[in-house]
Amino acid sequence: MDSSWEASVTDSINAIYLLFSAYLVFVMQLGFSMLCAGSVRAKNAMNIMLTNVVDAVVGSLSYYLFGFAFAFGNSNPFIGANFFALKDIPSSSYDYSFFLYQWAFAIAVAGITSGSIAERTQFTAYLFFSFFLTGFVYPVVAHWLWSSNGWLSPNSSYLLFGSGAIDFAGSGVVHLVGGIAGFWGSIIEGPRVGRFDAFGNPVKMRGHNATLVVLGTFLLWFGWFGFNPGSFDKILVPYPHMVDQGNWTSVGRTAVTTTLAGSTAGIVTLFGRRLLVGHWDAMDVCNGVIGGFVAITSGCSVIEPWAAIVCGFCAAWVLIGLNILGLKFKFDDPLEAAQLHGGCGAWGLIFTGLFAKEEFVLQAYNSGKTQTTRPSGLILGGGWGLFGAQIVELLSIVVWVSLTMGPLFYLLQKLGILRISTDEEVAGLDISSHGGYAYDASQEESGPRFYGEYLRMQHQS
Amino acid sequence: MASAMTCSAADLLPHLGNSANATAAAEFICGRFTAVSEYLSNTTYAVDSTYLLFSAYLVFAMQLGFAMLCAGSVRAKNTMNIMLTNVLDAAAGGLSYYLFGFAFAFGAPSNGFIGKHFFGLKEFPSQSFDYSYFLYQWAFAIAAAGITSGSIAERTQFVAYLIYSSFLTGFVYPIVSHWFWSADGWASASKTDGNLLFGSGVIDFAGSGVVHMVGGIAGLWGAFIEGPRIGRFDRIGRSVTLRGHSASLVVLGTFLLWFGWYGFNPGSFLTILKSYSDSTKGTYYGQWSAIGRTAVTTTLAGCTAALTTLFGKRLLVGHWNVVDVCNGLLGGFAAITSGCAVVEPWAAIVCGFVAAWVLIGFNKLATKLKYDDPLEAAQLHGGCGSWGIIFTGLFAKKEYVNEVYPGFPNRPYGLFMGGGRKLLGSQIIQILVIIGWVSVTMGPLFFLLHKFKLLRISREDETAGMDLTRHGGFAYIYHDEDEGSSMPGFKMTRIEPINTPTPDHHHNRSVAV
Amino acid sequence: MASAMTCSAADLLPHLGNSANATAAAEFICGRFTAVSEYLSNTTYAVDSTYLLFSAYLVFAMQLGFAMLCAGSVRAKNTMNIMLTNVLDAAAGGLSYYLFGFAFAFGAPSNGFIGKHFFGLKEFPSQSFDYSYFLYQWAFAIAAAGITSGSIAERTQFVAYLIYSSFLTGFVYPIVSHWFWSADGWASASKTDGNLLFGSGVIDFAGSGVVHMVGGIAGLWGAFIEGPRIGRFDRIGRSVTLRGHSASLVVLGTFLLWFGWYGFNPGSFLTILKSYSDSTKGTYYGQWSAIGRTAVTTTLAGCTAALTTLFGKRLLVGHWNVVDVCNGLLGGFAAITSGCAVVEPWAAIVCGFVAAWVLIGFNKLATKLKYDDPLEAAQLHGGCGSWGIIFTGLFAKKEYVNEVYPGFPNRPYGLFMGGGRKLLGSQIIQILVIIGWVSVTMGPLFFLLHKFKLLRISREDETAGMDLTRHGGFAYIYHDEDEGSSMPGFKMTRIEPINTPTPDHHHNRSVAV
Repeated sequence: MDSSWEASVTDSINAIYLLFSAYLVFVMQLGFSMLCAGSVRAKNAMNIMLTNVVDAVVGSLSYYLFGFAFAFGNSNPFIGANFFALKDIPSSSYDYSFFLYQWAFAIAVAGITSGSIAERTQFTAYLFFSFFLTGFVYPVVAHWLWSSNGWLSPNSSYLLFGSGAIDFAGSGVVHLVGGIAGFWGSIIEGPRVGRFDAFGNPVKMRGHNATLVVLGTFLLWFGWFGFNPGSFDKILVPYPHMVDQGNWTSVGRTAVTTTLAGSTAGIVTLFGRRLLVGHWDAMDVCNGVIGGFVAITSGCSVIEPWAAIVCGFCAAWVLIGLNILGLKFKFDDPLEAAQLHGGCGAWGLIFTGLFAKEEFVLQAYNSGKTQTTRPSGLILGGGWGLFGAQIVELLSIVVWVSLTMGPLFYLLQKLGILRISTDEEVAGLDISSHGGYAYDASQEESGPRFYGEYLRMQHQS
Repeated sequence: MASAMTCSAADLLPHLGNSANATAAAEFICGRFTAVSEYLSNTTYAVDSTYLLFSAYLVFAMQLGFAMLCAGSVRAKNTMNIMLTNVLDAAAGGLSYYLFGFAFAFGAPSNGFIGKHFFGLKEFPSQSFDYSYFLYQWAFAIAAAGITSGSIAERTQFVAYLIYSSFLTGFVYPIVSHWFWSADGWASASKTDGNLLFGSGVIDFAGSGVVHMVGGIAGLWGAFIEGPRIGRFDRIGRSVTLRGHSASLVVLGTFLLWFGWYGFNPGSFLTILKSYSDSTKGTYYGQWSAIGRTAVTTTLAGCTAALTTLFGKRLLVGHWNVVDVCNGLLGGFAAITSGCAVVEPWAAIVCGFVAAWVLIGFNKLATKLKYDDPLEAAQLHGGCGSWGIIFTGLFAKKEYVNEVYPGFPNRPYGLFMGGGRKLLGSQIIQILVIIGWVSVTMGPLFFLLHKFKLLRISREDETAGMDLTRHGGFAYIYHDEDEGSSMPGFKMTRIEPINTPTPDHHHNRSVAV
Repeated sequence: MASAMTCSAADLLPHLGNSANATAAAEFICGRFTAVSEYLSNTTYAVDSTYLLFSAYLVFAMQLGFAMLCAGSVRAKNTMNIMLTNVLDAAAGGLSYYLFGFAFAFGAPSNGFIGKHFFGLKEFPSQSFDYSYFLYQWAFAIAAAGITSGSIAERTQFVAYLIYSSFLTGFVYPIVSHWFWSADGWASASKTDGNLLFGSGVIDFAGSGVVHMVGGIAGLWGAFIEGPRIGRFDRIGRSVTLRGHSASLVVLGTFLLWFGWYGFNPGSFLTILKSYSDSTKGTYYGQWSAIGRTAVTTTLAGCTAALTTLFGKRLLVGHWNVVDVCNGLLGGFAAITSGCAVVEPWAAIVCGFVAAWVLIGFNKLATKLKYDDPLEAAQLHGGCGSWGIIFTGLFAKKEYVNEVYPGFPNRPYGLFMGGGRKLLGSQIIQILVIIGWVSVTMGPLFFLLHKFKLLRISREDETAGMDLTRHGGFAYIYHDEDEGSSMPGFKMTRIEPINTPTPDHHHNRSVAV
C-alpha cells in the first residue's frame, strides 16, 4: 500500500475545506463594499467602493510580498521573517491554500478602517494607510496570536500565563485592529461637514441605499461561515477517545454559536432601539447582527451554544452604548466601524476569558487530547490564566495600533493629504476625484413612464 | 462498510495456525486494519460534514436571495419594512429553532406527530445528529417564513409579522417537517419501524411540500384575510399592476436563490460518501453521482420553466418581461424540489414545463378572485409546490427511489413509470394534510390578529409607505440632501408628496397582467 | 494508487506457505484489503465530486456577476433588456447544452473536430464522466454567451439575441472546447492517442481562449456589424462617454465574478485527491497544492492588473475611477485563465501588469476606430484573452506542466523558461484558429441577421430605451408613481446634467489628489 495515501486523502479533504472557506471569507470583501456603499451618501459611493476594491488589490500584493512573511514566518515571537513572496511555499506546514485563507483575512482589516474615515478622506491617504495596515500593522498582530511562536499564541511552546490568549478567528487580531485604526483616523480627521450643527447637536446623515446595506449584511453573514468555522484550517482531525467526534463536530458547533450570537444581537438591537428611538430600524438591526458576529469571533470555537446567546446579548448593548457615547463626544464614524469592530471586538475578547469551556479549548488547540489541562473561562471555573491573557491581548493590540496608526494619520494630516477640502466634501468625492457620480439614471428625453403610456402615445401619433 | 473491514485477531488466528508467532502476526495484521478502518470512518465524517456545511451555507444564501427579491418586488416606500422582516426571519428563526423548533422536528425517539428531545441543543451532538445537521435544518426553517412574508408584504403591521413568524418557524413548520422527514414521522418515506403510509411513505425529498407549500399556504391565508393593497383593484374591479421598484434587485435575488438551491436540493442528501453497492452500474456510481444528477434535474426544471414563461407571457401579454421569467424560474425550482433526487433529467423538463403553466394559471385565477399577493408567493410556492408533489408521484423512477430510500425493496414508485398508485396516493395525502394543518393553525392566527387590529396597517400608513411611518425614513436617498434646504435631512420631500397622498387608482392604468 | 493497493490471494499465498490454512489466511487478508481499497476509491469519488460540484456552483455565481455587471454598465433605460438576456443565457443554455452542446464538446469516442455521444445525457453517467462534470461544463458554456451579450448591449433586438445565443452556446462554443479540452480534440494537450500538436498541444487550462476569446470575438463581430450606439460619437467624431447607470452594480458584479473565478480556474483541475508521486517535494505536495497555487496566481494577476489600471488611468485621464479598476481586474483574470495552473506566482504579476496595458491599448484603439462596445467585452475578453494565451507560451514552468498534463515526459514548456518555441507555436495556432472559426461562424450569422433587419432595433426604440418598448416598463420606480404628476418616471435631474452630453474630457474635472 502506498505509504502516502493517508496523507493524500487527509490533505485533499482539508484543502477543499480551507479553500472554500477562503472563498467565503473573500465574499466578505464584497459584503463590506456593499455595506459601505449603502451607508454613505450617494455623492461618495464611487469613492468608498473604489477604496474597497483597492483594499483587496493592494492588500493582496503587499500580503504576498511581505505581509504573510511577517505574520507566519518563524523567527522570533514578535515578527516573522520567512516566506517573503511565497518563497519555499508550499512547505510541510503551510500550503498555498493557507496563504489564500490568511490573505482573505488581511484584506478585511483595511476594509473596516475605510468605513470609519469614509466620505472625507483623500484617496492618496487611503492608499498609504491601507498599504501600511495590511502589510505591517496587522501581520505583526497576527504573528503574536496565530503564529506557532508568537508571544501571545495559545499554540507556542511558551504559553503566556500558562494559557496564551484565545482569539480563535480574530475579534482582536482583525476587528479590534481595524476598529482602533479607524478610531484614530476618524478622531484626527474630525467629523464630516454638517454632522453636528452649530449647537453641537448631531444631524442624522443617512446612507443613500438601505438595500445595499442589507445586501452587504447578509453577504457578511454568509462570509462569516468561512471566517469562524474555517479558522480550524483542517476538518479531518479526529479527537482521540471520542467516538464519531472530531474537528467536524467543532466546526459545526462553531457555525451554530456564530449564528446564535449574531441572531441574538440583532433581535436585542431591534427591541432596544425601538424603545430608545421609537421605530423599527433595519439599519440598526444590521449593525447589531454584525456586532454579535464580531464579538463571537474570538470565542466561537470554545464556548457552548447557550453562551453565544449571552455574548450576542451583551454585544448589542455594548454597541448601543458606544454609539451614544460617540455622539456625546462628537465622534463621527459613518459606518460605526470603531464602535462596532472596536467595541464589540473588545467585548468578545473578554467574553472568551469568561466563558471558554476547557473541553472545547482542548479540542481547538490540542486536537482533543484528554490528558492535559488548560486554563479556561473564569465563570466556568477555569482560573485567571486565560482571562489575564485576554486582557493582555486587548491592551497590547490597543497600544500597538495606536502607536503605529496614530502617528501615521497625524503625519498625513500635517502634510495636508488626509482630509479633503470643505468644498470638495460638500460637492462629493465622486465628482471631485472619481470622474462622476455612481448613479446615472437620468434619461435624455422625457419619455413615457409605463408601457401603457407608451402605447397611448403610439396611438396618438 | 463496517463488516468487511473489521478484523479481529481471533478470526484470523486459526488460519495462520495457532502458534505463538501466529498470534503476534494476527494481532499485527488486524491492528493495521483497525487503524485503517478508523481512519476511513473519520474520513467519512469529515467529507460528509464538509459537504453538509457548505450546502447549509448555500441554503443560507437563499435568505439573502429572498431579501433582495422581496425588496425589488415591492414599491420603494416599503423597502425597509420588507427587508427588516427578512433579516428578522433569519435572526428570530435562529433563536426559536435553537430553543424548540429543532426539538419539535427531529427530537427522536418520539411519536409520529411531534418530536421532544434536543431542546436548546441539549445532549448534542448525538450519534445520529451533528451540529452541521442542525445548521442545515435551521437554514430550511427560515426559508419558510421568508416565503410567507412576500405574500403579506406592503400592508402588514410589524408586530403581526413578529408574532406569525415565530409561530410559523417555531411550531407549524417543525411539526410538518417531523411528519415527513423525521425517522419517526407518520408519513416519512424512511420510517424506522418500517410501517410506511400505504406501504410507500411520502417522497418529499427537499421540501416542495414541507417548505414551499407550508410557506405558500400560510401566505395565502394572510393575504386573503388582509385583503388587497390599496389601489390594487380599481373601483370597477379591474386589476392595476403595482410594480416593484427595482428589477435589478429581482434579478439579483433570483440568481442568488438559484445559487442557493444547489444547496437546497442536492444538499438534502446530507451525505456524499456512500456507495450504491447493489447498483448494476460500475463502482464509479454512488451517492456522488445521484447528487450530481439532482443538481442537473434542478437546473433543467428551472430553465424549462423560465423559457416556457418567457414565450407564454410573450404570447399572452406582448412583451418580454424579465420579472415574469424570474418568477417562472423560481416556480420550476419550487416544483422540482420534491422529486429532484428520484427523477430522470428528461422528466425534470416536463416538470418545469407544467410548472410554468401552473403559475400562469394561478396568477390568472388570483386576478379574477381579486386576491393580491405582491410576490405571487402563494401561487408560486403553494401552486408549483403542489404540482411538484404530484409530479413526484407520477415520474419517480424505481431504481432511483430504491437508491435514495434504501431498505424497503419493492416499494411503490411513479405511476407513469409503472409503479402503481400507492406513491401518488401518499403524495396527494401530503398535499391535503399540509393544506389542512396550515389552514387550521395559521388561518385562526391571522384571523385573531385581524380582529385585534394588529394585522393591517392604517390607510394613511399604507399610502405614505411604511418606511416613513414606522422605520425612520426611506431606503433610498439619491438626492443630495446637503443643498442648503432647511430640512432635517431624512425626509424625501421631493420624492414623496407628504401632503396629498392621493389614492393611486387614478394613475395606474391596467395595461398588462 | 490502484496498483499498489490491489491484493490478490494468489499473489500472497506463496509467501504464507501453500498449506490449506494459508489459503484461507490469504483470502481473509486480501478480502480486507479489497474492502479497504474499494472504500478508498469511493472516498476519492466523493471528495472529487464535492470539489467539482462546489466549483460548479461558484462558476454559476459568475452568471449572476455578469448580470449585475452588465446591468450596471448600461443606461437605466436598457437594464431590463440586458438582465433578461443574462437570465436567458443561463436558462436557454441549460437546455441546449443538455440536448446537444455537451455531446458536441465531450462525446467521446469521436474525431478531432466534433463529439457525438451523450445527446440528452443518454448513457450517463459513464466511467469517464459524471453528472457533476456536466454541470461544471454547463456553467462554463453559459459564460461565453454572457460575454458576447455585453458587446452588443443597448441596441440589439431580443430575437437576434435568442438566435445568436443558442447558436453560440449550442454549436460554436462546444466545438472549440472539443478541440482543446476533449481527450480527442486535435489540439488538446492531453490527447489520448499521444499525437500532440507540435509535440506539445495547446495549454488553455481554464479557457482564456476557449471561453473568453470565443465570447469576445463573437462580440466583436456583433458590435462591428451593428455599429455604435446613437450618440456614442458626436458629429465630428469625438467620443462621448455613455456612462452606465449604477457603479454599485458594477462593483457588485465584479466582486461576484472574482468570487466565481475561484471556481473557474482552480476548479478546472476537476479532481483534488491526486498525489504527484514523482514530485521531488514531500508527500504534503499534491494536486491540492497545485489548486491552491492556481487560486493564488489568479488572485495576483487580477490584483496587479487592477492596480496598474488604477495608476495608469490616473495618469492618462486624471481621476481615480472605480469602473476602470473593475474592468482592469477582470482583464487580469481573463488573461491568467489560460496559464493559471502552470505558472509561478511571480509570473502572474507579469501577466496582470501586461494585461492592464493591453486593455488600455485596445480601448484607445477602439475609440480611434469608432468601435463601440458598452462593456468593453471584445477588448477585455478578446484582447486580454489572447495575451493570456501567449503568456502561457512564454512563462509555463516545466515542472508544473508535467504535473498538470502528465504522461508525456519532456514536453515543451514556456519559451522564457527555456522550454523552446513549440508551446508558443501551439498557443499562437490556438489564437488564429479561434479567431478564424468564430469569425467564420458568427460573422455571417450577424451579417444575415443584419440583412434581414433582425439585428438592430429601430432608432425610436433605442432613444426611448428598450425596457419601455419591449419589456413592459423601466427597471426602477423610485418615485411614488401614484402622485399623478406629469413628470416622467425617475429622473435624477439634480445629480446629472441631462441636456448637454458633453464629451467626457470636458465635464470631468480632475480636482483633487
